[in-house]
Amino acid sequence: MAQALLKASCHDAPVLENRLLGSGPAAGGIWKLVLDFPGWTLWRPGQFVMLRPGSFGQELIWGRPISIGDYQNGQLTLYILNTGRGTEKLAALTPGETCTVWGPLGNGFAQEKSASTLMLCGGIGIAPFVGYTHAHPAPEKLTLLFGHRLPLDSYPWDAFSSISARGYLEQGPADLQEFITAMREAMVTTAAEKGLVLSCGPLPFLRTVQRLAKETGARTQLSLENRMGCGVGACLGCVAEDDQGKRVQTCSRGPVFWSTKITV
Amino acid sequence: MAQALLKASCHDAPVLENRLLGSGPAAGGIWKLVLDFPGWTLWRPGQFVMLRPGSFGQELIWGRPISIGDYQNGQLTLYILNTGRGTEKLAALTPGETCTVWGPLGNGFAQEKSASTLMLCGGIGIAPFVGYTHAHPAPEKLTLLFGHRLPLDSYPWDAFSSISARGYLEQGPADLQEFITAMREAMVTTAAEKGLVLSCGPLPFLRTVQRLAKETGARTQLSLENRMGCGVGACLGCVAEDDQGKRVQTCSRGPVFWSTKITV
Amino acid sequence: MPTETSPVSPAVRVGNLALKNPILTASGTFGYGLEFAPYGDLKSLGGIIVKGLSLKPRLGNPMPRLAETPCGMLNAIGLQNIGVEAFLQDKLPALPHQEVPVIANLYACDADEFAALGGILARAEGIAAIEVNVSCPNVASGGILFGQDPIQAARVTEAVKKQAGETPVWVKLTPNVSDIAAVARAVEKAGADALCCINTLPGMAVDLERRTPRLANVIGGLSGPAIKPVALRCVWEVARAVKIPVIGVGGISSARDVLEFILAGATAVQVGTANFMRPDAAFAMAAALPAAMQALGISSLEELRGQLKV
Amino acid sequence: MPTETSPVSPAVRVGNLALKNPILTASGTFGYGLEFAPYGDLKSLGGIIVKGLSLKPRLGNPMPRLAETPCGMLNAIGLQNIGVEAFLQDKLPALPHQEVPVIANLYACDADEFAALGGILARAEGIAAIEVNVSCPNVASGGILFGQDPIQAARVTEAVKKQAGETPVWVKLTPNVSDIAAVARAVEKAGADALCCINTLPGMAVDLERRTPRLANVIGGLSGPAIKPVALRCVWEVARAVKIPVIGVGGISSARDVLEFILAGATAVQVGTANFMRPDAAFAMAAALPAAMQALGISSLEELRGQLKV
Ligand SMILES: Cc1cc2nc3c(=O)[nH]c(=O)nc-3n(C[C@H](O)[C@H](O)[C@H](O)COP(=O)(O)OP(=O)(O)OC[C@H]3O[C@@H](n4cnc5c(N)ncnc54)[C@H](O)[C@@H]3O)c2cc1C
Ligand SMILES: Cc1cc2nc3c(=O)[nH]c(=O)nc-3n(C[C@H](O)[C@H](O)[C@H](O)COP(=O)(O)OP(=O)(O)OC[C@H]3O[C@@H](n4cnc5c(N)ncnc54)[C@H](O)[C@@H]3O)c2cc1C
Ligand SMILES: Cc1cc2nc3c(=O)[nH]c(=O)nc-3n(C[C@H](O)[C@H](O)[C@H](O)COP(=O)(O)O)c2cc1C
Ligand SMILES: Cc1cc2nc3c(=O)[nH]c(=O)nc-3n(C[C@H](O)[C@H](O)[C@H](O)COP(=O)(O)O)c2cc1C
Ligand code: FES
Ligand code: FES
Repeated sequence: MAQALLKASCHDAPVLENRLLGSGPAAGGIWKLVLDFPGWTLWRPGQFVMLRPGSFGQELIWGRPISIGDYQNGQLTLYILNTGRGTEKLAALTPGETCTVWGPLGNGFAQEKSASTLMLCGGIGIAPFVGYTHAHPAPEKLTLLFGHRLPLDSYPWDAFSSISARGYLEQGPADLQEFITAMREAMVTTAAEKGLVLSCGPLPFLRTVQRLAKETGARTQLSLENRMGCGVGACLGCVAEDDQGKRVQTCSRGPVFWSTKITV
Repeated sequence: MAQALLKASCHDAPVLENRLLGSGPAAGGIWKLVLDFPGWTLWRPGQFVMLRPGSFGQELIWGRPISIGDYQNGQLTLYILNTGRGTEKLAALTPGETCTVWGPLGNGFAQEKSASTLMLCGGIGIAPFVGYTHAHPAPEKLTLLFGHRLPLDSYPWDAFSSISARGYLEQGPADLQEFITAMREAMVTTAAEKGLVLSCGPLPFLRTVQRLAKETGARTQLSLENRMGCGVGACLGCVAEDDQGKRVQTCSRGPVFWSTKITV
Repeated sequence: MPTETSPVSPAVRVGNLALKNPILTASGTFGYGLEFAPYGDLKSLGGIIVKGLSLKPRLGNPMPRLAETPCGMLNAIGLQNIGVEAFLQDKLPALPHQEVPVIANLYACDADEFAALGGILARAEGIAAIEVNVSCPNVASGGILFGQDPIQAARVTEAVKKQAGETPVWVKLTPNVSDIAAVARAVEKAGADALCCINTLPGMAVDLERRTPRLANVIGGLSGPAIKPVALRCVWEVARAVKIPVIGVGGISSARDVLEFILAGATAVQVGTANFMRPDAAFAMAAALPAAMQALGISSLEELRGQLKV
Repeated sequence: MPTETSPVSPAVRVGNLALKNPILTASGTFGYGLEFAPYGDLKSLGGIIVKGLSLKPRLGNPMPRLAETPCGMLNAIGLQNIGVEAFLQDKLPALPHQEVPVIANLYACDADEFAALGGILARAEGIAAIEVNVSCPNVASGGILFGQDPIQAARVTEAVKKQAGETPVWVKLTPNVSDIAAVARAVEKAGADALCCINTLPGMAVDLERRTPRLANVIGGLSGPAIKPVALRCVWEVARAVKIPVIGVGGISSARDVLEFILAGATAVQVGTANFMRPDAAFAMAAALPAAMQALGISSLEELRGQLKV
């Protein structure tokens, strides 16, 4: 599956746009970065790219893995949470500069035209669902549940205006419980409809989804966010353990795995 | 002498202005950088500062030594030739950013109010003479001879409009010869008047001046541009050999030395 | 009608092995080669050194296995690999090994295992050379690495050599020794055809908040531009100590870096961590090398090799 | 009326020597101390370790002596110093040695010279401890460094110890050995009061255009953030091998770095190359340490030292 998609390339892509979403502070905020990156004929939502701006110099070695937010007319849109040294430098990119990009990488989410599809995301895990929603042939089949800490306008929330989407602001343990309950209920329904559950978010979130998948029997995919070195399957730094006890690269064999086939 | 002057300090100084002089390309060009750096009560032309912008990260270790171009009303003016990795990052500083600065460092040029004073400079070695000219109580005593490769408007040439100043554009060996001949003649005159010769420029230039000083007997100072680690006399990386065969720090015991007392 | 061709040639020979340029990919940083096929023409490289192979498949170390450090990185992958048989069956045939030398890196825990691996690989079609990774603990002698003891390193070399037949045997040295030249001389005497300098430097990083090491294995190998000065020094010391070719590795990330190692005495080089900085790094260096040579005014690398004026 | 004071204390003890905080300045990077007086209060430091001293003044190596490398630097100063007598007469009295411990670093080429130096310094007023730099070639044994051989390192330690009386003797180890723990144990047995890890890593840089080494001495010592992972690993290995205090040094450039070394087992640290990144670096770290401790939820460094969960 992944093989056929892997027409990856590496370029220094010009920055077309880079702006902070919402009105919060830049540190800890989310940036919308648009790059001029023509040439992909095939890509799949849930795939990602590696980004390495010139400002990394030789000091920061690795590119940073970022989900493809959307790709249209040769323009690559990314949503980046400014959370550390590397993403801070990505947030500082300005139009006219270039950034080294390689991709598309990894496998991407399953798409089943006629299956009701539940998208579950936490925080910046919302990013791949922008393109997923955009590319889906039957958006009426889509539902999105979103746990978030920043105000909704800090995320690409308007991308979901035409589907059934609900946000859960997490301010305390009770909010979290509400979100989990909502996810469980939706998963029960989806399971009953033989639908598809797709999820992306931080590790504790993924663990919860995996547990719910087991409990509800919903067909569920998890997108893992392991730390990456190369992004292309070579360094073996990003491995996760599969159901056979084998160690598989998250970057090239994932980042999306069936919940039953992977240990998170 | 140097001791009394050393009221040095270290600050993150805001950039007030940074612009390329002249109309040449940025790489290999000269930038006028003005920093907000209040607090010096005493400084002497020929002294320098160390500059280390945040963009060095941990990748470029050392500050870069840059002559004090001028210092007025708490504003520090520097002229920087964009010649390598470090000076390229200095050239990229923009107003609003800060740059770590420590200084004033070193000893500075002699000033003798009533002595006719000949300033000899090559390339970016012109920088300290901007402040020297500005601070001199008797500018009519000053003469400047300037060997240069870029057009004059790439240098702070207008700082010398009120004194006797002449530029020698070096395009080939004949031009260089003309410059050297002019320097020799001027040194002969200065020597006869028991005047002072001050020089700043690249190593081959300084070697020539030292030879001419010996031949003409002119009282001559050389400002050395040794590679520096710390700038404060601690690392012993910048030493030159004095006339006693001792190794002295260029940063704290120089950068200005009497031509008869130092090996270049 | 003869066309004007540039007289610059980056070709080199490592012993009997002719390479179209000196740029090899370092073991463990280029997968089994095919991972990088989307980013350049594998055949444009001097050679491909694949991930370290062991007799049986290995799971490697637990996660996390990587940490980023200033101008470098730590890894404790721990030799996860599919095993020599799976490599020969599934991976090697897919590589253009007729057109670009494929070098097998091998890892074992005792001399017999090294010899067995060497034998299997030497008999395989399409393996141009064998690189012996002696940076592994010698279980029999209480954990010190084979490569830290000249006698043990020589013993392993001899054992592999005996099985390798015509296939050249390269030995990859660890910098974590008091006297790398002594190890180099011992390994040369034991019959090695070339020496590769260097493997990673043992290092460590910690997570203050969690109070844990950043690597599950606690200690990992430091690589990248940070170690370039150490690698260059090792190449220089080893090249002066032995007559066999030296292959430089450690922090190389540009065509100029390649030339610096050759100036210090290397015959060829390996590109490791730079492959992570961008996946076309090795290809770009191979492409840039002729122009970099021209800028230095040399038409063959022979003119530069070991020409450092001291 | 008692005022609310922060309970956070960065004070530590290195054996019998009490330090107000763990931040010492590394030898050779802080001159004789006074060079940095314009940039901070010397008395706010844990201690000042001065440039390596020898019996007679030394000119050091020819120029150039410095090269910048990725996240690091090479130096081959070669122990230029004014000699122990001039130091005691001209420099030491000007330092606030009553209020901040001044530690003398010493360098010699044989055990007798080490002993003589140790004796002179131990008898001097105002020297809180002696740091023995064993990273020097042992002329009698053909160039290998004292610090690369456990037996030689122990011999030097004993020789200095015998002359040092009550003055604590610290020994500064080189990372350029196969087994730093073995050297550490030998030196501990020989009576050292503390161990400093690490001195620089031997490295090299070249100038392609000129075809020359960037250092007149060809090889120099690598320091700075690039080597932090190696230093941290050495501290960890040594702290587990000995009972005496370990002082971490190598690439430390922030208060968090200080805490990382303490987590790995160090009792105190030294700030070296960071002093070149800005001259107030050590002062800034000393000032920032209490807040950094508070952020970690500790009120003494004791709570953190060696607490790495593995
Ligand atoms: C397949 C994939 C897709 C991703 N998509 C996006 C995206 O669309 N938008 C986005 O903002 N982020 C995304 N991430 C996460 C992003 O890669 C990390 O936040 C980033 O690498 C952190 O780099 P840094 O230098 O800023 O942080 P560092 O300074 O390196 O570390 C800061 C903090 O982030 C943690 N961290 C570092 N790397 C990762 C990682 N790979 N995953 C999770 N935490 C990490 C560190 O442990 C540390 O706590 C994705 C990660 C993966 C693997
Ligand atoms: C006291 C003093 C005053 C100076 N004043 C000025 C000034 O007013 N304006 C100005 O533009 N420059 C000045 N310089 C020179 C300036 O410091 C160097 O050009 C600068 O450090 C180069 O840094 P880089 O990172 O750009 O170059 P690198 O990438 O480090 O090197 C580029 C090239 O510059 C050479 N170089 C590096 N450092 C020096 C140095 N210290 N002196 C000479 N060549 C060097 C290198 O050998 C190399 O060829 C002064 C130097 C000294 C010692
Ligand atoms: C992720 C990773 C895995 C490695 N695996 C191996 C290996 O299997 N066998 C080996 O001999 N060296 C291995 N190395 C060492 C490299 O081949 C190389 O010697 C080292 O990284 C220094 O070069 P560099 O700085 O260019 O990376 C590995 C290095 C890295 C970074
Ligand atoms: C310029 C310079 C000079 C040094 N001189 C000495 C010295 O005289 N004696 C010594 O024991 N160590 C000396 N060192 C080593 C440092 O004290 C320290 O161990 C090493 O630089 C690693 O720490 P760092 O990375 O913080 O610099 C010197 C280091 C540098 C950079
Ligand atoms: S990031 Fe290198 S194998 Fe996945
Ligand atoms: S630059 Fe450090 S002593 Fe002069």
